[in-house]
Amino acid sequence: MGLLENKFKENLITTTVDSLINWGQEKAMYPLLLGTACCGIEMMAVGYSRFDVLERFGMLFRFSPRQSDVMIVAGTVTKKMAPVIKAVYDQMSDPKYVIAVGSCAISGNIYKSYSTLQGVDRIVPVDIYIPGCPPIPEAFAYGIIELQKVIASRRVIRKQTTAPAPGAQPTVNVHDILRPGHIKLPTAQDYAAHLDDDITNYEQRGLIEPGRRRD
Amino acid sequence: MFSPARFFETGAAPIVAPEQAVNPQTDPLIWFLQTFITLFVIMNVVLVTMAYQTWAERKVIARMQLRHGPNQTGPMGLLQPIADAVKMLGKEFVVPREADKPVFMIAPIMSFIPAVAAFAIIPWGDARSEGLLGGWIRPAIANLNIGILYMLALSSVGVYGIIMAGYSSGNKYSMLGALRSSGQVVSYELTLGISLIGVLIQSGTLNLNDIVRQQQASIWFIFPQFFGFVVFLISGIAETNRNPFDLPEAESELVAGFHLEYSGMSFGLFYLAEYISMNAIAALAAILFFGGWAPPFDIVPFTLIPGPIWLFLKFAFFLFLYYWIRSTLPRFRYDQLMGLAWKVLFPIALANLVITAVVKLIGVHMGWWV
Amino acid sequence: MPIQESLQVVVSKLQDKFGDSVLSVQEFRDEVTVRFKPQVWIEAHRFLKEDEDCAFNMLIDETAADYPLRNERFDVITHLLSLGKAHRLRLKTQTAEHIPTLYPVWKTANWLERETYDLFGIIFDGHPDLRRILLTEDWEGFPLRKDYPIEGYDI
Amino acid sequence: MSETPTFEHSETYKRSSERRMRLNMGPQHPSTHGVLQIILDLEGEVVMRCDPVPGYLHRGTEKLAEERYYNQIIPLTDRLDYVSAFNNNVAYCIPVEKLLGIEIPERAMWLRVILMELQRIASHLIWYGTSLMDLGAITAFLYAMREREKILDIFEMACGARLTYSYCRVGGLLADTPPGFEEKVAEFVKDFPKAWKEYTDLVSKNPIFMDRTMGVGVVTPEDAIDMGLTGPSLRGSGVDWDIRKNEPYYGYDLIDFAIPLGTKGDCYDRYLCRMEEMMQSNRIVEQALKFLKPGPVKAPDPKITLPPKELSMSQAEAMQRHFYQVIHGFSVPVGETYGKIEASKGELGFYIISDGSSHPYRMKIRAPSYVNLQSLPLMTEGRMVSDVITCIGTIDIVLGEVDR
Repeated sequence: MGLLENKFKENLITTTVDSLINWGQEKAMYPLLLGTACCGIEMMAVGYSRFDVLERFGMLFRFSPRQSDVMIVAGTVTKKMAPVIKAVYDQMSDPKYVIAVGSCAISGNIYKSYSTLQGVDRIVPVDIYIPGCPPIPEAFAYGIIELQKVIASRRVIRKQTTAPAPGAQPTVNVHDILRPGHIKLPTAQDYAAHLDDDITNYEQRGLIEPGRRRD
Repeated sequence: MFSPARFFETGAAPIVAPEQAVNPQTDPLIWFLQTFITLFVIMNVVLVTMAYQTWAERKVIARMQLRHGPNQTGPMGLLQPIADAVKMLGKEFVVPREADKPVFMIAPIMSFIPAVAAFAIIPWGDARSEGLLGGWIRPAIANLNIGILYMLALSSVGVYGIIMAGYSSGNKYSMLGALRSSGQVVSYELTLGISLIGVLIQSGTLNLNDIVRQQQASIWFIFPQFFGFVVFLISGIAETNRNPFDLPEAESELVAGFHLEYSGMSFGLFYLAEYISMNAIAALAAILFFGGWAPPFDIVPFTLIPGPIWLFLKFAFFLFLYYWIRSTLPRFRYDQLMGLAWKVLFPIALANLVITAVVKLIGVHMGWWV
Repeated sequence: MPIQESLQVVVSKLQDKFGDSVLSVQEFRDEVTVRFKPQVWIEAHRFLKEDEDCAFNMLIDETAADYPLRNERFDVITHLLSLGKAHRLRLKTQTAEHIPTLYPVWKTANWLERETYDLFGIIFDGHPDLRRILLTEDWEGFPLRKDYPIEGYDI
Repeated sequence: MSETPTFEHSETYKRSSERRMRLNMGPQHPSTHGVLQIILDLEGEVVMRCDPVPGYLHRGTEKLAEERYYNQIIPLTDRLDYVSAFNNNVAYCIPVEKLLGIEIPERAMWLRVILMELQRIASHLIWYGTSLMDLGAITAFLYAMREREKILDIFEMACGARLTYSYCRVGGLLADTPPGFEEKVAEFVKDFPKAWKEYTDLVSKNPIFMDRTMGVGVVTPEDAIDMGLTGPSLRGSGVDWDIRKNEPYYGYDLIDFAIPLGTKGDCYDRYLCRMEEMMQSNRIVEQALKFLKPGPVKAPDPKITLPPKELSMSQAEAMQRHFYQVIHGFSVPVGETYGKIEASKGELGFYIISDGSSHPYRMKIRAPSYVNLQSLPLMTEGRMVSDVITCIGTIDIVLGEVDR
């Protein structure tokens, strides 16, 4: 989709194509449940037969971050868990959304302690906040419908009018807020450092002419 | 008097090359066009039904679990497979950094093509008769003499896609999934093959169409070959990594098994490949043991329904069986899985083979074999 | 109400075996707390486990409490339970930082002591692998000490 | 005590140590019941060394408890074992009430017994559903949740919440149950056996399930006691210890119920113990309903429990007492005590040291899941990867309680 995105002006064809892509994205969201605490149990309640929210909206639980496009953070995020959530978020493939379920994920709730992260939106951009401790399954259904509205209004191939705002931008980089000694995860710089390893050895093997512009 | 010569002279009609479905006089161009159109129609039917199988499975399993399946997209959730496809096409295709890129790209294709190719030889109607529209849509794409051999060969090629996926995505979980699936498919292919030989001995031919016609003449092979059928079904389920045997992509242990690193349409290919190979086994079971396109009794109400509908009904029943098993049975452990294959299924298949052979020999000798 | 007579037997056996190293025996709400000197910590536990009158065969809990004003800062507290006689005992001792581990006597103490080290900083000598269990491997500071702020040092 | 020859000393372990693959069954994994990381050293499919790493949900409950009044700690205790929240509330209230030396009224005691046993059934139903989903049988989970929804309705009727109730207060309950509560509980008790029979038919005699769980994760009685296992895991190995029977509290001695005991101590026995415990809890609730008589729900002591609403709205000093308790909380005499109950996972105990003020000086939570999880390496070393999942399922751990 990279080639088509953000290229075309608004006209009849591009808007319908956009609505088709959004319709597909909206009606078949595969959630990835990060059920850390009590909200995780309540999110299971959302899945089964009494409230039956997930399956009816076409959502199928996938446990691998690559195949899922909605990350549901349900429960308290501790500082030991923060790098893991950031890593899972980075592994998800592109049109991805985050739902923060429960006040622990939104703001750290009653746990204002040394080891709790005061809200998951400090490390990942969150689209939908579902308050409650734990939120009742109907609240979760409302959150899903809200997310579908967000997706429906997405401009995929049409030119982006304003800066893309997928919910609140993370105010702080995850690596600054944590204790210095926490488990070090590769940052963007580390990726960039290795980015052109392949290109360099292609050059050595003479497959591509040296000095090609590296984006 | 018993003489070795009689060994090879079976009472069955002399085996001749199956008459070509279409009279050979038509010039090759029209013949090619007819084959192309048949291929186009049947492949479309196959792919669309596979897509709608994901919908059917989610609905049936949901019903078994006291809830409704997807019903928000389209009237009864009917547009759900289309929504899945559109979403998967829109997803970013992520290639992990330490993945082996070429192998990583080819793996889903390697597992999708054999699954689809298996439908080339399924005879939807009597391969000899004129198909629909006066021959333009023939009942079977290819009426191979070695139908079953082709099927077995394809089902063993499918496992290469899984192993390549597991190896190339550079992830410990998918590696474990790939190792498990290679061990599983190899052992269950053996029992699959041997359980089919019983049918071959009884029908005397490898051509699927002739097998169905023999069943139409005599009784369905499910009754004489009951044990062969049981072994075939179990190893068929194991062959396609379906539920009690779904160790390669066991959600609870290996997160998502071999297709862990695949996103977007490549995961879609794996997802469809699993369903299509499941259908191939179901269609094969319907043809070999339940008389493919032949109606159960030749009396009027049954013969009104055309051949393909019968075949579709039969293997829809097998699909329902798959879903039923998937929602109820827990999963095997790896060593139990191998134990079942080698200690239980293999002896039964061998015994069934030997008994059928002996009965056939005595039958041929006594002359009451038709 | 008087404590169970089986507990009185245990207390009397402890007093005559360890004599002066039993600092105090306290009864409160029909529970018995015996305070020991740190030197006899392991022998007391081993005696309570092997002696047939006491027959304490399960370590229920091992934790600590921080009294910053005392020079021997920490109180190490263990609760024992006897399945046969259905009675419980609490043992206490004081330590500044080092105390011998109870792992050879009870296997349960492995994680309980790791957690106490993780949250208090008490070093259990002879513990098989004394590393942090609840916090990240290299977290500075020991949270459950009284001088550690509740919100920790950063956001 | 001589070091028993564990698996590490065996010959195969030494020879194969270099060909080992370290698999990280990470904190985000479908079947670790929350956020538990298990580092496995695999040799092919066989687990050579299994090292569970808890702590991904450590929220510092004990530190937070030291700065709160006694009645403000109750919401913290809900979120420990968030699958059986009411048991935590009661387990916390017992030592505080023992410290204060007050007796809770008759009706409050029996309501606590009934709701605790219903909570045990709900917690076992979640265990039944999730451990079977880990083994691959998806449908069992949905049927178990159907019964659990009925229990959640009963709790919602009593205290308005589905999962985290905070329904207890020190000295009794928050408020009396609405009318029609007993009928709803009686109706649940009447048709639970039929559903229970449905669960056992679906799974107990299932050959694949029996293969997967029989002889897996065997714990001998001596090992179980030595590792400090409590609850159904201990009784699965045949050790006859249940606090409700051996150290009865809250009128459990007036009720007759049986304690299921396992024989071989493998996963299948633990499964049978828990299933049988559900039926026994059902019997307890049935008999406890007969003891339930109308009456006050809070202890009469004015310093501890809030005055009834209509009184504090009308009388001056009742309102003044209400404000005083809400702002300053009540003070607890100096001392230390350890209160425990038989929670669904094992012995859940609260050890509270009080220094006379209205904040506890130190509160230690003796979590059964934390100690039971210690025995996971004992069960899984030398077995296969899929057995790790089975053993986690049958120990029945909840991460909120493990990490506190």
